[in-house]
Amino acid sequence: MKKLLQTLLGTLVLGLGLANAGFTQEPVKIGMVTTLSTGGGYLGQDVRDGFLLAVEEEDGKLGGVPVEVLVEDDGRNPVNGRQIVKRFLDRDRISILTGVIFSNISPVVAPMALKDGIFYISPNSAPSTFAGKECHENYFVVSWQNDTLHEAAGMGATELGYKKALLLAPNYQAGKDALAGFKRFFKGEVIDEIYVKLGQNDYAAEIARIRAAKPEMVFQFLPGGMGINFLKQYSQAGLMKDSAMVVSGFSADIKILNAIGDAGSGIISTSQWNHDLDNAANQQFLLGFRSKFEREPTLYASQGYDTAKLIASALKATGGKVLEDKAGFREALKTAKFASVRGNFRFASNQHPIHDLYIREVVKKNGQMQNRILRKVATDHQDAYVQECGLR
Amino acid sequence: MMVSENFEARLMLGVGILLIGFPWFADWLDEPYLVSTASRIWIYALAAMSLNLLVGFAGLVSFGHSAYVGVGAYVVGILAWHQYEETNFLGLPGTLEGFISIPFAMIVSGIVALGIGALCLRTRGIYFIMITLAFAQMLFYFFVSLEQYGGDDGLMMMDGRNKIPGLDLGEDRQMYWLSLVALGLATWFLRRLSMSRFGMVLHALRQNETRLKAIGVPPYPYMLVAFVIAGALAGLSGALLTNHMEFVSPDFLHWTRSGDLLIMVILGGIGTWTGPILGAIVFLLLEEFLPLLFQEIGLYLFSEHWRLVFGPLLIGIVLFAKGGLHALVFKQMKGVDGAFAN
Amino acid sequence: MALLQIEHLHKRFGALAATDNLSLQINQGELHALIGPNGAGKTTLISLLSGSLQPDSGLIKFHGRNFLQVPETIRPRLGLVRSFQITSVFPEFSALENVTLVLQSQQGHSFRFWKVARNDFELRSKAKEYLKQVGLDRESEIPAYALAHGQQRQLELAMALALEPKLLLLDEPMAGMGPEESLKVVELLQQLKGKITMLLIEHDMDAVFSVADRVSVLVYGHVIATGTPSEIRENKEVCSAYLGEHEIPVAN
Amino acid sequence: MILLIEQLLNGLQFGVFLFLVSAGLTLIFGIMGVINLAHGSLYMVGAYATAIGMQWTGSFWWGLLMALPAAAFTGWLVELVIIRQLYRRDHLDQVLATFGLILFLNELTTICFGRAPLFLSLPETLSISVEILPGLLYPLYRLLIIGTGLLLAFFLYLLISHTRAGMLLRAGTTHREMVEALGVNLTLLNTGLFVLGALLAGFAGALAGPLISVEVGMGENVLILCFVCIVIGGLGSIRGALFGALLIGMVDTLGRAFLASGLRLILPLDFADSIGAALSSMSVYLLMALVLIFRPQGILPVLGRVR
Repeated sequence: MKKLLQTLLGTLVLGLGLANAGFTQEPVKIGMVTTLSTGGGYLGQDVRDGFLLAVEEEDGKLGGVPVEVLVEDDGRNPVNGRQIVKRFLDRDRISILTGVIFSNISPVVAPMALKDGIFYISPNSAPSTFAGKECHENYFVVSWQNDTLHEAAGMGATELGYKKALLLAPNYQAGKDALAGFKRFFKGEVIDEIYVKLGQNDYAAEIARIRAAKPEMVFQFLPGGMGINFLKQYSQAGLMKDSAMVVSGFSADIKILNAIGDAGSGIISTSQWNHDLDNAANQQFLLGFRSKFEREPTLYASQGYDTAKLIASALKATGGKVLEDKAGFREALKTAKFASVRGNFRFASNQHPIHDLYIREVVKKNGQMQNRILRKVATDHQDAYVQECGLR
Repeated sequence: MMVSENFEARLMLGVGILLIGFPWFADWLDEPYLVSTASRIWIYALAAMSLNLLVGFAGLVSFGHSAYVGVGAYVVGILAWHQYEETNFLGLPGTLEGFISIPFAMIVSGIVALGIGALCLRTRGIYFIMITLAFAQMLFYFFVSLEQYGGDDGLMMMDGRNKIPGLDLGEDRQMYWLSLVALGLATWFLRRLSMSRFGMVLHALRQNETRLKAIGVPPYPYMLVAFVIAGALAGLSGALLTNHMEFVSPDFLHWTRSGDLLIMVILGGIGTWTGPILGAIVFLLLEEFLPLLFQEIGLYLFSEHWRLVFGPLLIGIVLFAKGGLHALVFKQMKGVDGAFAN
Repeated sequence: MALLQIEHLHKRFGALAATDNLSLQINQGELHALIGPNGAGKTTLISLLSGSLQPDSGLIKFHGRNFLQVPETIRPRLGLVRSFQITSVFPEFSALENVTLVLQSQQGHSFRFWKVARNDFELRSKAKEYLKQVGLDRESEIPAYALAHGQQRQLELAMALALEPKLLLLDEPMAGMGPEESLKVVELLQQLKGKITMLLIEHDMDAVFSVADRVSVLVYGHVIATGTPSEIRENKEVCSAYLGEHEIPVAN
Repeated sequence: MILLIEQLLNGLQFGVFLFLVSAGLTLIFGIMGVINLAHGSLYMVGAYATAIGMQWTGSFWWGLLMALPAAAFTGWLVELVIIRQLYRRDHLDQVLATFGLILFLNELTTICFGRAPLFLSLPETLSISVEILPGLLYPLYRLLIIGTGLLLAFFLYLLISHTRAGMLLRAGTTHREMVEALGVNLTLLNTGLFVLGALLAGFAGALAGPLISVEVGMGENVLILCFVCIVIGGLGSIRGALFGALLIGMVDTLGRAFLASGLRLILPLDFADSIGAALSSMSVYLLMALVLIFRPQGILPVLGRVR
């Protein structure tokens, strides 16, 4: 019931904020097509809330320029996503498209935005094609390239001295990319790879295989509910103490930790951001987010916030001109003069981030499970596809 | 019965001709994106129409019809991908030529429907519902595991839509006209089909299969041919859908998509001509505009959770609106006859 | 000469022997009536003959040919046609369409996708003749579901006739009819007699004994007696087993 | 060898679990002739009630106990408001109306409990593994599921073959009109049956809570599999549902466990992994199609069924 009221109030506040924004200057329209329903809905929710937090900090402005943020739910369905973006472009005439969570939506909507000549700034999904061959001058990614956190897991596993790894992923593209990313930087031996059905719930059979294979560590990329199920069952089977669990940050966000409880203890994960990163921007973000939403932000919320801050910096530089001064706005985005909550941040030539990566460990603190940074595993990391991109 | 059906056909033809002008109307409204929405509606209406051949005419409730839409969609997608990558598929080069890949999509969907139908049609009733679902699920997982063609993420048409001489499909209006014409032709074809000897057998099949056997007509081959025709038309709609989206993914084959198609048919009026089209229009408009509507009138809770309204609406239609929208629209016009426009 | 020969036919449903060592012979041209109490297995026999049920053992010969392996949908084309006890027409079709469909099936396959079926005037006029024969010509455009019960039975007959049967299996053609309608059917049967061989199942004893050439009595799945109506009327066994205390009707 | 036994146990556990959800589904179809797509939602209700109960009381057992009235009440309400209208409708209407019901219940759950999955942990005493054979450690909780499931299957058998209600149920499956003619209050019987099915599904949801994530949409995942089970077993038959569930449990588990490694013997590694994973995800549907083609009425159909 409290949730219900919150939702109601939240949307009302948003509505008022938007109404206030329109006085002085024609606001810059930002279209946010994101995933709010289905099991992956909390990802989109956090991206949206992180983004709107930044807008609210400036009372409906970004970089001193009034903005109007249109948020719509794609339901993780590319067909719906396409319709929404079509409407954003034709009717609402947005200047910037952002918000996409999943990699089955971005290849559909990003080309639409680019063809239309507006800017596409991703707060999450970043498939390899757009980092390499298909990179585009108006296409920016604030989060990471899809492989990045898996690569970091490979580095982390190597640094922690693991020699024998077993890998697990769903039998689909992102799963295979994840394992490829891990293997790119892992120096030990991969003793087995298990592919499971997308959306699988019960992992008894796989866990038995892992028990029999006796790996030193397991790397898995099971998105959303799949990962929660797997972790619970893995820990119940008593395997956590025999084979360490190394995952990319997606599989150990705060929501997932809350859902698996004590079973999560000791999981090693990678991320470009964590709440205990000590910088002013992060402090401000955490304070604002916790007080406004009364919950812990996930890395997705941090990415939404960073996306808004990047846009703010560029708007400030061009004085609110986006489509009127595309070259100027593009240059301003490229220089990325904003204080990222992750600290060190700049764009590579393919307009994907160059940033530092960390490994974290799950610990229990004040009765709450949380990630604690163990160490930095990469400084100024950039993705593997940048060479294929023609932009300089 | 004859008079009123003819009236309905003339009405459809008239409205169809008027709809050619819709893009200009959308311009006048200054809402050009509506053209794209409308194309999508015609494409889904075509799929619903093909499903109606099975459900409404032959009395075969297929719960896996999105499989054939998906197969047709993938044929166009895969051919375009090979063209882009300049590779071969089973020794054949890829292509972006619409007049090759769209008919090819129909043929492949038809062949798949032939294989699946040959097996499914050995069962009836609830078993038929379930076995068609089973085959659709198999195809869904097949495409999910099809790594070369993007697996779960799907496949983009990197070079844009198909090329058809004299048409520029990259332009949304021309895509719209192609979809509308395809729907019109399919409707015309199905109407002729329904009035032919073959159609008589299908209608008879739905009404009384036992009797049909007793007059010496074996139902199986007729059902199979109907299944193949429905599959091929679904393939056409899939081919258009890929073109419209410039993208194809296993999501096109998900079992809930089959459910959506069934809803369109029922919502519009099962076994009628305008039914599937009305159903597609209302279903897709609700899906797209219900959230916006609630936002406009200030019911923010429902704008995010519009399914809370949509679900009961669906139940209400099933429970209380027998004959669907078709009955609602045409009953007044036709008087008593309308109740029996089969 | 025997048109249909049934030898030692058996059919069980679980513990119930619906057809129990049944043997019967129907001669070319005769109207053979089959009577018996409820549950004697009359409709089962029709289903076995028409092929919608398969017997456990026994033999069915039609025109001297073994008929057991002939599929249900082929039998009508070879001349063995049934009508149904419970009215079984195509309810949404008009009376004319019902008969036209039958005629269409007579002309071979129906894989014709383009020509509008109802514009086939030759077929339609032929269909009208059959409707006229059973006295339904004025109702030809009415959908079958809207016909009165008796009219639906008449339509049923017209459909059976349109198949040009050599042997017509009539499963209670007068069931649920008023006396006037029944009389029409009896007249029709009289007309058809000699042209078409018929196996008639009927409860209306007046009708049976007035039109039948021979009568067989079925009890508990097997035939206990066969003979002319007068022979049957005098058969002691039949009287005790079936007719009981009922008065045996007198032929007019 | 140990691995094989462990995988067989896994298959058994999965099968028993599927049976709990399928039992209600098959009974409801058998006697009422209703295809209830929303059956999975009752399973979801059970899981959510357990999670909420646990948050309130801190005890898994109280949570488990809360699942039963919650699922039974939801079942009763759903039967009263919707299912009752569907008895005499054709399957198509039933599929669509209950499809609409799923949309509604899922969205309602989202509003009440949010989109993030809920946390549900096992009590310490259950979260251990026991050595059932030398060298074979098996999670106690999964053993418990097997035990409870088989016990419930046995009770259902007793209920159906040895009580008056069961007799009416059996008679109702085959001769609905006759039972009605005997003056039996079929409405009451139907409601009772529906609530029983809801109880079983809710209980299965409660049991599943600690193993899998409690989230919106969890019902649909299990629903389709349960349909496969009951169709394979023969619709309307409890025996069939048990058989089908165990078969699907085994095929699915063993396919995942051994198919890929088996294929590696004859195919190149990468290829074997892909094909293996694809085949094992298709395996249950393949099985269902095969069964329907060769035995359209299922493997253990209800005998003497007329419908």
